[in-house]
Amino acid sequence: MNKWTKPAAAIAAVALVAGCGSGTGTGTGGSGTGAVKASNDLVIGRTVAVDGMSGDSCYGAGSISTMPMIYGNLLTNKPDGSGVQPGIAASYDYDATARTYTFHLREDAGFSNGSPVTGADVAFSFEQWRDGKTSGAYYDMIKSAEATDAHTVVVHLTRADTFLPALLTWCTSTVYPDRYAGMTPEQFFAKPIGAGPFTFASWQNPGPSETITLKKNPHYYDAAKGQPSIDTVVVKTSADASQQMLAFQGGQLDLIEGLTADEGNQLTTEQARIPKPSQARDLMLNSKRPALADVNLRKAISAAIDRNALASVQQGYVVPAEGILPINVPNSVPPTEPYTYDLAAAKALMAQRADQKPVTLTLGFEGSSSTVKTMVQLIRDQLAQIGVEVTLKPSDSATVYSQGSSGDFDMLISDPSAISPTVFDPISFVLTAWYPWTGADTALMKDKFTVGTSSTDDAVKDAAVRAIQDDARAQSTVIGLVNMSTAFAVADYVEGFTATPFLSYDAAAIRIRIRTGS
Amino acid sequence: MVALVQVPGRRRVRRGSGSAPLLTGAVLLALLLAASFAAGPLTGHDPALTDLTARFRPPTAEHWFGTDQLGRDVFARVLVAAGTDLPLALLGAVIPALIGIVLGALAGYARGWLGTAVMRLADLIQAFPSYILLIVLVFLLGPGGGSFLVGAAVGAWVTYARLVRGVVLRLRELDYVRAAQAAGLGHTRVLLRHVLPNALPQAVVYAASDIVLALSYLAALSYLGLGIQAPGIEWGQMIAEGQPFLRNQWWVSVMPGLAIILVGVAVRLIAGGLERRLQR
Amino acid sequence: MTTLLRISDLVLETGSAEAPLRPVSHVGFEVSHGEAFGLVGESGSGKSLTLRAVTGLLPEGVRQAGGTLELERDGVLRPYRFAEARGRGIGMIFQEPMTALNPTMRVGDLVTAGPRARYGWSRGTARSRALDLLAEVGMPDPKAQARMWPHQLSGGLRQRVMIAMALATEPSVLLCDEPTTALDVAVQDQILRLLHRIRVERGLAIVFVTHDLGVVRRLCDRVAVMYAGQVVETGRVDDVFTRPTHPYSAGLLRSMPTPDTPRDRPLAAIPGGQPGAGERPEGCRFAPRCAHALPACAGLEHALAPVLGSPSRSACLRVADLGGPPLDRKALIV
Amino acid sequence: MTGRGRFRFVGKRLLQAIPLTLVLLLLVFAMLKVVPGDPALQVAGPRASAATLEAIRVHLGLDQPVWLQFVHYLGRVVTGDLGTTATGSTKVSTLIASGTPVTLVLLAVSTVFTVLIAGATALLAARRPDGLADRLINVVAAFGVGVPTFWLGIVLLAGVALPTGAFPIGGWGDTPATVLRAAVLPALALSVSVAPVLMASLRSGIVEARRSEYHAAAQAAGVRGWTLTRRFVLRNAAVPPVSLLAALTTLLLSGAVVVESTFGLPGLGLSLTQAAQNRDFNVIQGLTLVFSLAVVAVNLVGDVLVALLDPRVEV
Repeated sequence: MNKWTKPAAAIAAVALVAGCGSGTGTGTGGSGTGAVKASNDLVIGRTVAVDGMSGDSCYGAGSISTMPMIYGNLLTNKPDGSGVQPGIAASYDYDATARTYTFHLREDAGFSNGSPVTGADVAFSFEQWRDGKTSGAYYDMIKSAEATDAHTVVVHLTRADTFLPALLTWCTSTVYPDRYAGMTPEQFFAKPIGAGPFTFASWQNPGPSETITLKKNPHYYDAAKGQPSIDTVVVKTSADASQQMLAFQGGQLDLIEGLTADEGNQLTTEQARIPKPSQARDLMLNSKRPALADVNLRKAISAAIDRNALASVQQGYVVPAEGILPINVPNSVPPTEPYTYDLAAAKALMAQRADQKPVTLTLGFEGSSSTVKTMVQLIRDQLAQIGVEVTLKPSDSATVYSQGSSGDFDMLISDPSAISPTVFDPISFVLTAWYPWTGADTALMKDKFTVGTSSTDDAVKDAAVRAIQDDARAQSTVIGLVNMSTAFAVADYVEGFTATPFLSYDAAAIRIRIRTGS
Repeated sequence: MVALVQVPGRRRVRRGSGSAPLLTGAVLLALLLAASFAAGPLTGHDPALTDLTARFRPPTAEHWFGTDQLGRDVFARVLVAAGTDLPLALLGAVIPALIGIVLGALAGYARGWLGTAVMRLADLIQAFPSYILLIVLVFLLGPGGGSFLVGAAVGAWVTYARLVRGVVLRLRELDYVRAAQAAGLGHTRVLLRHVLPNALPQAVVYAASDIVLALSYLAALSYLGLGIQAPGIEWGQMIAEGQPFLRNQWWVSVMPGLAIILVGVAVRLIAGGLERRLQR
Repeated sequence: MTTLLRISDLVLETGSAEAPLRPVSHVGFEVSHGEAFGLVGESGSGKSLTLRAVTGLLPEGVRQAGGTLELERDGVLRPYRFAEARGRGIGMIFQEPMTALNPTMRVGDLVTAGPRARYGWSRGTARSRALDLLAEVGMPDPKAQARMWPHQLSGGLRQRVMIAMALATEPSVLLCDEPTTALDVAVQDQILRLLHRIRVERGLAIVFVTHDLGVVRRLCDRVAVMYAGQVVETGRVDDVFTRPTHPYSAGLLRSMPTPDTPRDRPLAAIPGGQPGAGERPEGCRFAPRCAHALPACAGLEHALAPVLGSPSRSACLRVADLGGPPLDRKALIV
Repeated sequence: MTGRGRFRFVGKRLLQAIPLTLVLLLLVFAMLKVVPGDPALQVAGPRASAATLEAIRVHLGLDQPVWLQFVHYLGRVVTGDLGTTATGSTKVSTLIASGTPVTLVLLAVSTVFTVLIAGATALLAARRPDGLADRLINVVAAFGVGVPTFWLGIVLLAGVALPTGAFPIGGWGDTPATVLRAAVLPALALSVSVAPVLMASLRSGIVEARRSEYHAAAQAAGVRGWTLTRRFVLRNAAVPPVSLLAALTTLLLSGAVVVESTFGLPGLGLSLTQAAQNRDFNVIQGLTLVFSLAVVAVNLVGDVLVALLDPRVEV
């Protein structure tokens, strides 16, 4: 017998023990009704990091769903996307001629530090929104805001505006305590205090693989109704959607935001919650680039894209786009002439270009989603048919944004999604971002936006929207591709979840069936 | 890439010519490479052709490795990808080997500042983990096969240079090399006649492990979107694309992974066989 | 004097099981308490392998295929287990102190590693015992040298460390595998004196494996001469050296170097070379080189047998009729 | 080697590392000059006016001679100022500070796995060189080197983490227990490719030690059992692998970059990958510096360790 056997066996045994680890997942996973979870914690997975804790910098899907959880809004979206409903504000009055809004706050709304939400807090918040460096432009109609009493705020506008109620549901309309509760903005946003259903607890590894932990806010305005029901929300961001899918199937995630067809098709129909498609996906063409300055090329690209094919790989989640704006949103109307796939026309347009040099373009997109990856491959193949060579350039969402804002792109895929129940919401994105980024002429859109948002008449609004759609088709710097549903994966033991079409959802209403007894 | 001094498969030089493993490995690689050029006719499918009506077909007699999310034939794509991966991995090992042999010989013969400079440069290069060096170079030069080759060349020559320099330093003291030099044989001749034969078996072993490493780095880069870009077809990139479907449509990313492993084994066989032959 | 160690019929094999080679075949000898026993022969005769077999430390690929190894315990000879005998009873000194001392251990630790592993000596006990042992083997400054690494010592000191290490478990027999071959002549002498002193002081038995007949002559009481894996002659040193009873022993003695002949001179007195393990002739293995060989020698393997008129035992068939004159005494002066 | 000799040796090696470190810094600094694009524009953002850009240039010292810029760069590095990420949201130093523990834990756990796997298999293989176990282990090791780490990672996630539920599927933990659990599979994926290299070296070291005279001498002197294995085999067999330490570490670091991306571990490697994907220059620059300095440090430690393990090494 050799001397070596014993130590070798001992080491192997240690390796085995170390390799096995112990413990079990947080959830019971499992499928079918009657599934339960061990703890009253909601673990959310998503691929997009938040854009910071300040509402001013909110633009991405991560922030859109997180900000309302922490801060609360004066108004919120109706779950079906048909309009707004009360939030911290129980009601509001609008006087179009006086250009004033009056908000009546709920008396039971409280910040996570225990102080009640007062008119002074809301008035302070309005000023912060208007003065914000990034999103202040959306609030430029606000002249002043004043608290007339502890629970009433009057907002004076520079012009008539019917867009404000929808704007107040946005993640940029975060309600802050007056003067940041005595803190500097840096201190405040490092550990924010809000009136939402949950309280900020920690934010680890800010960035593409961050983890945000939120705790129940006992001072939430619906606390009397038993909301929120969940004790802790943990948001885990990871660039890898397929990995999240595995984690969900393994019971380690209870909810996935931003579910696409590729992942959704691996789930049961109960688990995949698909709202109506109301997220537009557009292709931006940078007309400041020499080749793309030629409108013929831009139109040729539009005509060469087979939107039915793009939609077919994500059946049930995606429909072809008719214009650049999302559908299923109040006042959304298609352009006079919807997009058509016409290869011959596209080739003819290519021939009409002033400069007949071969075209090579980069296509930037957010690379964490497999459905986007599939889509861009199809676009590349389709554009190859008219002799446009496309180089794919994936990055993360923050980088896509900075490429867009710095004009560092040829073509960029982006989603001017509706996040509130009015089509003027995506129009405002396009107006302040997409159009300037691509070098498009914003004059008509600006005009029609003002017309549409100062009117209460749906016919006027519809006409303005149609004009905007037609203008977009004519300029072709922003091209509609598809309309998508941003779906959610929801574990069987999660109750009270309603998938809204606008990326955010009412986390306060979510309940978890937990294991009772031992 | 760093060739490590000890690699499994190296140490054991058994009796025998090594022909059988050498042949097996070489035939495997040759077949794979040949098939990559004829992937279309061989499989009956265009590797680039998307067919949205034939998405996610499981492996069948029609589609040996199934089809992917765009209805493309995975077998045809795995074969075509061999035409991308194999030459790049091979060059990613051979180029640095050649550079390293030349620089190592230079450092060995030229005492003084030149030799010192080469060795200091080697120290510097070795301060970077090879894969990180690769990422940085790809970052500076942009993604693609060319950047990969530059990165491989910059990172992996050091091992060969050290090896050859060591042999040169040892041999230059030996009488027969002195005699050869005295007899008017140039440095090149001495290098070819006396140094290379001494350094070759080990260089071959290094190169073999470098090929495997180069392949896995190339695949890793492409997997992360920093290597071969679509429409180029590459195994790592295929694995990345198939990853979302791993649970239900496993073949999309498992097959290219197996191909990488197959190449690793084939290279190991060749290296083992060659080494046995060279050491006889 | 009673027998301490008895080796009988030792067979060592290498190679495949189907066609084994036997570097050592049917070797036997006895060592008594306090006796110095020499095992001489040329390199390749199997003497070192035999010694290794006694401790069970055969090199890889060599296996013991037969034989009995016995050690005295409580007055009775009994077969022993190697692992037991190594720590209690048998000690061994190796030829190359440079390679036989673990380079990664300090001298002090090395000396007592055996008893520490075996008897669980405390660090303190081990340290003081190590100093005693180092002093016993004549290290000039045990305290300082205990803290040194083997590579920092001279060859002679290293061999002293080796001896101290072997003595640490209080053996009753010390196996010495050419303990002075690797050393300078002057140092050789010191080490031999040391071994002699220790033997006397401790009442140790010593088995000396060497090709240096001078050493045997000087130190040993009895000797066995090995040739091609066999013992060809054994007897008291005085007898064998004055009246060898085997032609090989006689040749060996004739070729014995005087102090001024080079050390590794071949055996000029005997033509030819020792056959390897694979090329051994039938019958007497020395016969092809033997001036006195008869046809019968090639056919018969002759076992060690008593010699008429001599206390030695010889494996030569012709021992009776050869007899032979005594050797020239001059050749034996060292 | 005496205590003072060791001290002097470490000091000497430290001194030798200084010029290398300076050259590394110079090289990383030079990256800034090679990359196309205006650093001032990166700081100021795309909408900055020409005057702002000029002011920033002066502020950054870009109007000064290059050598002075390098001195300033050194100053910033020493004070830990490595700039911000491209989107300006995070300091690179913060990113490094938050990623370093993750990468270190991953490396530590993989090292433990690598040593355990390599140690156990090497001992097993060395029992009978060229025996069945040895050959089998050699074949498995060849596979281990050839399996792409990221692919193995995916397979482990889908094939182990999902069915067992014992490990988090991607992501990191926040308590020691959850962190360790999160590190197990990535470390395993990493070890599979690195362990064979260590195993081969360890195995030959063990075989050599077991064939050595000092091993036989120790046995003859009664040393046996674990003492024999530990002090006369493993200790000696550890010398060649420790001299491989630097090479192994660079291999582990390289692997960590891949594995962190596969498993979504928020370490330095994931930051590097994401920075490369997003062309985030400051992050790449800062991380390159961190990684290369780490390798220099490991080299230093490796040399010192070899000297400690093998007293024969020249000081």
